Amino acid sequence: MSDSRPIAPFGRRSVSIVETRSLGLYQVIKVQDDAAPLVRPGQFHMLSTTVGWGGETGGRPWLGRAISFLSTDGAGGIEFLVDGVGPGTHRLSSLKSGDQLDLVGPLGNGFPEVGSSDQTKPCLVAGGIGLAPILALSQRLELDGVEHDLILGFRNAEFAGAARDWPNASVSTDDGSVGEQGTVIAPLTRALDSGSRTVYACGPPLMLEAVRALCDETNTPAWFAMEAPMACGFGACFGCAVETKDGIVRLCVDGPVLSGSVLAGISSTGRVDAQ
Amino acid sequence: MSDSRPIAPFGRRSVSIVETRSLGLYQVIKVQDDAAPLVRPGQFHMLSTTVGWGGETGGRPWLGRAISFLSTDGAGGIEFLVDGVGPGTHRLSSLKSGDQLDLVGPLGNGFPEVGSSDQTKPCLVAGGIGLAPILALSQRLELDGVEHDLILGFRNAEFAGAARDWPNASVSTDDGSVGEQGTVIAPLTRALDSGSRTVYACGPPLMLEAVRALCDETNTPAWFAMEAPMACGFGACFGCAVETKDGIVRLCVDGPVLSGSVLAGISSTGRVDAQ
Amino acid sequence: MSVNFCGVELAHEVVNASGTFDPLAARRTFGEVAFTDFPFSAHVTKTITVAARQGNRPPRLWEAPTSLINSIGLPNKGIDRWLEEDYPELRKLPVPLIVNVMGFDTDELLKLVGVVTGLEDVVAIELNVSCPNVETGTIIGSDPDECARTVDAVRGLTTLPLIVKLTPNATDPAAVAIAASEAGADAISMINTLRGLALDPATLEPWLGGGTGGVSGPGVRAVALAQTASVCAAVSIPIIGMGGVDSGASANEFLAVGATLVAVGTASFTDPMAGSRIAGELAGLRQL
Amino acid sequence: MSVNFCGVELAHEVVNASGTFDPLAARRTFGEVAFTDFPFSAHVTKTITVAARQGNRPPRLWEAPTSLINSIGLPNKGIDRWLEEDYPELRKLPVPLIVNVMGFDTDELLKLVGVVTGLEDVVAIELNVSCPNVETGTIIGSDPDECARTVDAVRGLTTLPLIVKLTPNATDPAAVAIAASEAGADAISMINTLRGLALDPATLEPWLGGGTGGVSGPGVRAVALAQTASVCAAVSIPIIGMGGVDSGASANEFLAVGATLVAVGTASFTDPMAGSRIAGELAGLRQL
Ligand SMILES: Cc1cc2nc3c(=O)[nH]c(=O)nc-3n(C[C@H](O)[C@H](O)[C@H](O)COP(=O)(O)OP(=O)(O)OC[C@H]3O[C@@H](n4cnc5c(N)ncnc54)[C@H](O)[C@@H]3O)c2cc1C
Ligand SMILES: Cc1cc2nc3c(=O)[nH]c(=O)nc-3n(C[C@H](O)[C@H](O)[C@H](O)COP(=O)(O)OP(=O)(O)OC[C@H]3O[C@@H](n4cnc5c(N)ncnc54)[C@H](O)[C@@H]3O)c2cc1C
Ligand SMILES: Cc1cc2nc3c(=O)[nH]c(=O)nc-3n(C[C@H](O)[C@H](O)[C@H](O)COP(=O)(O)O)c2cc1C
Ligand SMILES: Cc1cc2nc3c(=O)[nH]c(=O)nc-3n(C[C@H](O)[C@H](O)[C@H](O)COP(=O)(O)O)c2cc1C
Ligand code: FES
Ligand code: FES
Repeated sequence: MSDSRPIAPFGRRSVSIVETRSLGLYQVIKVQDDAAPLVRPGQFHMLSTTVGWGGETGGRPWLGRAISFLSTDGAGGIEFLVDGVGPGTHRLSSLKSGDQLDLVGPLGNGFPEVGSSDQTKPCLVAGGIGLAPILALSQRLELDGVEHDLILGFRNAEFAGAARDWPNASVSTDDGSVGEQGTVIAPLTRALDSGSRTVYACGPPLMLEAVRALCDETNTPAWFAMEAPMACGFGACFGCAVETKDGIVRLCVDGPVLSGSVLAGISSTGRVDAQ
Repeated sequence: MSDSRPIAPFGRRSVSIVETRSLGLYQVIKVQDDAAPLVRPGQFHMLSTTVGWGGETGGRPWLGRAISFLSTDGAGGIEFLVDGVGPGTHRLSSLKSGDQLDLVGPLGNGFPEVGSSDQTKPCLVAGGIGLAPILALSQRLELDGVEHDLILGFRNAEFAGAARDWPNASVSTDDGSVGEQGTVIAPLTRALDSGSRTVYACGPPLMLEAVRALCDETNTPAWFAMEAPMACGFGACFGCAVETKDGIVRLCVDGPVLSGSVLAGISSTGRVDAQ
Repeated sequence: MSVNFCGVELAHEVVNASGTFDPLAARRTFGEVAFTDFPFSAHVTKTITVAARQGNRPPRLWEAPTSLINSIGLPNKGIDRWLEEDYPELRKLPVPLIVNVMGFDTDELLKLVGVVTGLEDVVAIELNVSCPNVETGTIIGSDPDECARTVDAVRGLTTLPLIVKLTPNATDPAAVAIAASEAGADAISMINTLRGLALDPATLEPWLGGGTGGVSGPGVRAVALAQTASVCAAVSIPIIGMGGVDSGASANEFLAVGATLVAVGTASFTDPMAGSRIAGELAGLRQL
Repeated sequence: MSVNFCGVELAHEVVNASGTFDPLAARRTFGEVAFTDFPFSAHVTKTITVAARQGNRPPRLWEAPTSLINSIGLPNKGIDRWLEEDYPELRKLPVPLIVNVMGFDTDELLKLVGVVTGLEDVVAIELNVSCPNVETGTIIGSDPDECARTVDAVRGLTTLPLIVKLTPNATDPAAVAIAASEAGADAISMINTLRGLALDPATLEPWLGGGTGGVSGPGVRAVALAQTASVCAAVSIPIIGMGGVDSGASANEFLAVGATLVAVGTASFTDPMAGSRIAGELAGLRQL
């Protein structure tokens, strides 16, 4: 396996929160992580809090939670975007500057590198909290001077607040309260119609499956950053199994980014979608 | 059973911390508890914190912790004195004004009422964290205008800092750094020599046993506020068993104050003494 | 929300687990309201034996991650003093009584069931079969044949519903439940506590006076739920499910796998009114 | 701190629990340091079967209070591809290998043990006996006779130490251990996971693809410690104790009740270097 993924420091380390802010209905937490400045968009970390993890209510959250990174300053400053859907993400959302975070990572493969000489234009598609790895990729492409589409879908105006810092994105909402009404499929279809694209997508399973089906139909290469319940994040537990055409893979080490070509279909891979 | 103990509201309730301060090496937390203004010295509450209980480290603390009250203003303002010896008391010690506390109580029998017409002078003896119920009793006797001895023993000057607000107490320390050197036994012996006394004592098992033996020898009536590991505090679990001459009793409902006359001897009743 | 359990109409599905709620001690602490607002739809007594028992030497409790380990050792007054002192008071509860008994041999069990069956306000008898058979040494509740013999021995003595309380420390609780059911048990209650060990951190010797203890609380819930589901699938008599129930949602899980009632034990220790809260939460879930 | 286990000298007492640490995946994630600083004093492989297995349908994980419920279902490449692809890499670890195998019938087990016994750097074979006997339907590890027959069948094939890994879902693990020991097992490892059930909160149907799952982590430690203590008291062969070990103090409890080694499973999931940390804490406790 010629595996050029950024390598994580062995073990779990403690880092400090240096900043927090809200973004739409999500929470951004920024840490300074000097041990691992290199991260690739689509990679994730397993996060837990040093204090207040292990059970505000009956012993949960207890295992780390997988969280993609939203941005990096290349010098150890890393931002995460958190959607508070359960005990773990609620606790993460409540962190304040100065609090300590325990993390393992960066983990997983991340999106494949996009060269500026690539023939097809990257088309980035995100739904809901799928925003994080997609904005991380967008940030990287901008730094590399790679032109790309950015298509973001949200449930409503409140969630769409998360797109406020990306004026060039094409935004759609289910209820039409912001941007175009409907899902990301309409703007994506227009993008695919307007020229050759490679799609990079992250979002809820239903959205990903619609994107996958469209890319499949139109022979568009596509990469999907996916989710599965994870206990370890580094291939130890075999819990994050996802069915592909090549058999079951461990999403944490063989993904979380999988090529559309190996996916027969995307079903909810275990996580009850909170959106 | 003619049981005139103050009755607790049924169930667990949430109260706010209105003040905290340190007292020697202990922590005082004051709550405003409008539901139960009546408490009797020697009674206790089962305390847990609304947030951060259930396991900073591996699921503990999880059950409530038994804590005597230190003082009451008679209008729902109640102070507790906490010695941070383990996960539960550490968490309680870390509370700040405005935080929420869950409590059940007042629980247990408390010290028997001392009338101002009683013939024998009350002699109050405390060691270490045993201070709390003894100071509560002293406060009550002062309000009732009942003259009494107050004998406090500590390990060293740091702990003895807890006696700073009681200038009339006779203080001894193991290392002689404050007050008299030695245990409470010497000042207690002098008090018993100087006239008829009824002893009210709380402290570590070794101290209580020495006090009990002395009172037994001298035919001095004595009441002991004791400790045992407790899961419920209201007679439900049968866990707080203590051996007496009359058989095993549940310390939470039949105590925590027991008459010296029913005690054959006081051994550590299950709690590894942290002092 | 009322529920029919073995022909008895109960106000809701939540009863107390045996040995985890003493109404008389609660009344001393909380006053009459502990009776008038009794949190459970029936009161299950602590296990009663023929002879009085002091219980195990202290210490009797240890706190483990989200669970409790106890070695209480069935302290109780014995059936005679219970009849005289406790039963007349317990009858004042606004809910029916389920009397939990344990005999160390068949004669004892016959005596206990014989006495209890005649009592007014008692609507069922729960047999705690976690005791060892004094002849064979097996724990009766872990062995299908022993369990069947035990039920068989007392079945003829009473027309009251007989509930057999199973131990989870068994290879195949469903086989024991089937045997109990075929021998005439009217219901199964489960689980009793899981055998566990706590060491004194200072000496690394067993901490509890009784050596090992029984684990209860949310930490055992997944195990309790698995065993309850397998027993519900194996027998057609009603089941009282328990083990770590601390909320309407967790109670609902036991009902979802087929239990008729849910018992709440350790959760009452942190909140004396846990039973009412859980019953209320359950009712709320129904309304969704 | 080195320790002798069945004649093999290990650097310390802490090994990984089977199926909870994949050195090859760890190397992809953490680089060569995952090999050079391998956290354990021996590597126990994930269970290997004769045929390749995909494992259970997802979802495979559920988080319970301070514990994990898994229904992984023994995914593995099968013995042939393991020999070809994984074994040559695993030999590069700086620690000896213990190979965990499971046969669905005696022929399978004979084949597995026969193949593994000849391999260099393999110092012991662990038999996962949590599978059902295809003829009788009993879980081999919960039945003393079945377990003895299984050990007996393979004992003659190898001079390597045979470790029998027991299930905690048994009435009397000590009886199974005695049977295994008498049939020639050189060591016992325990506990495997406790059977548990998790429901999907939305549908109240079983959440895990495999129906029920196995509970591990600190929530099962008291149960694991009780069973380990009773087995240590019953047999004289060495024991590898496990179940919820997450610190030097908790590892020390298993050693205190008589275990020779301690295995760490679920704790590695939260901290990939948990093994080294725990070994270090253990060494620190010795110095007190
Ligand atoms: C590679 C990857 C990257 C991710 N990136 C991000 C990100 O950048 N930002 C972000 O906010 N989230 C991200 N997620 C999702 C995030 O990990 C989950 O939302 C989080 O684990 C939920 O934990 P919780 O305690 O808040 O809620 P819960 O879902 O309650 O608990 C988490 C675990 O408990 C179990 N569980 C309990 N209840 C349920 C339930 N109702 N449905 C499903 N499972 C349940 C599951 O095993 C689940 O994995 C990512 C996930 C993956 C796999
Ligand atoms: C009636 C009564 C009144 C009390 N009043 C006060 C008071 O006013 N102020 C005050 O500070 N304290 C008081 N205590 C003592 C206090 O309840 C204990 O110190 C407290 O429960 C310790 O809890 P923890 O989590 O801090 O420590 P731990 O002792 O670690 O945990 C408490 C429980 O866990 C178990 N446990 C775990 N480890 C140990 C161990 N090493 N030794 C013993 N048990 C262990 C025991 O079951 C113990 O009860 C009182 C106790 C009683 C019974
Ligand atoms: C302190 C304590 C005492 C118990 N006493 C008894 C008893 O006397 N008889 C009995 O059948 N079960 C007894 N049990 C078991 C409970 O009834 C119940 O089966 C078990 O605790 C699981 O439920 P929980 O997790 O809700 O506590 C006791 C449990 C505890 C914790
Ligand atoms: C995700 C997971 C996978 C496991 N896979 C195996 C396995 O393949 N073979 C085996 O014998 N035990 C397996 N086990 C059981 C562990 O080896 C161990 O017995 C159990 O987890 C208890 O230890 P712990 O609490 O430290 O995790 C697995 C456990 C977990 C959590
Ligand atoms: S999360 Fe453990 S193997 Fe992927
Ligand atoms: S603490 Fe439960 S009976 Fe006393």
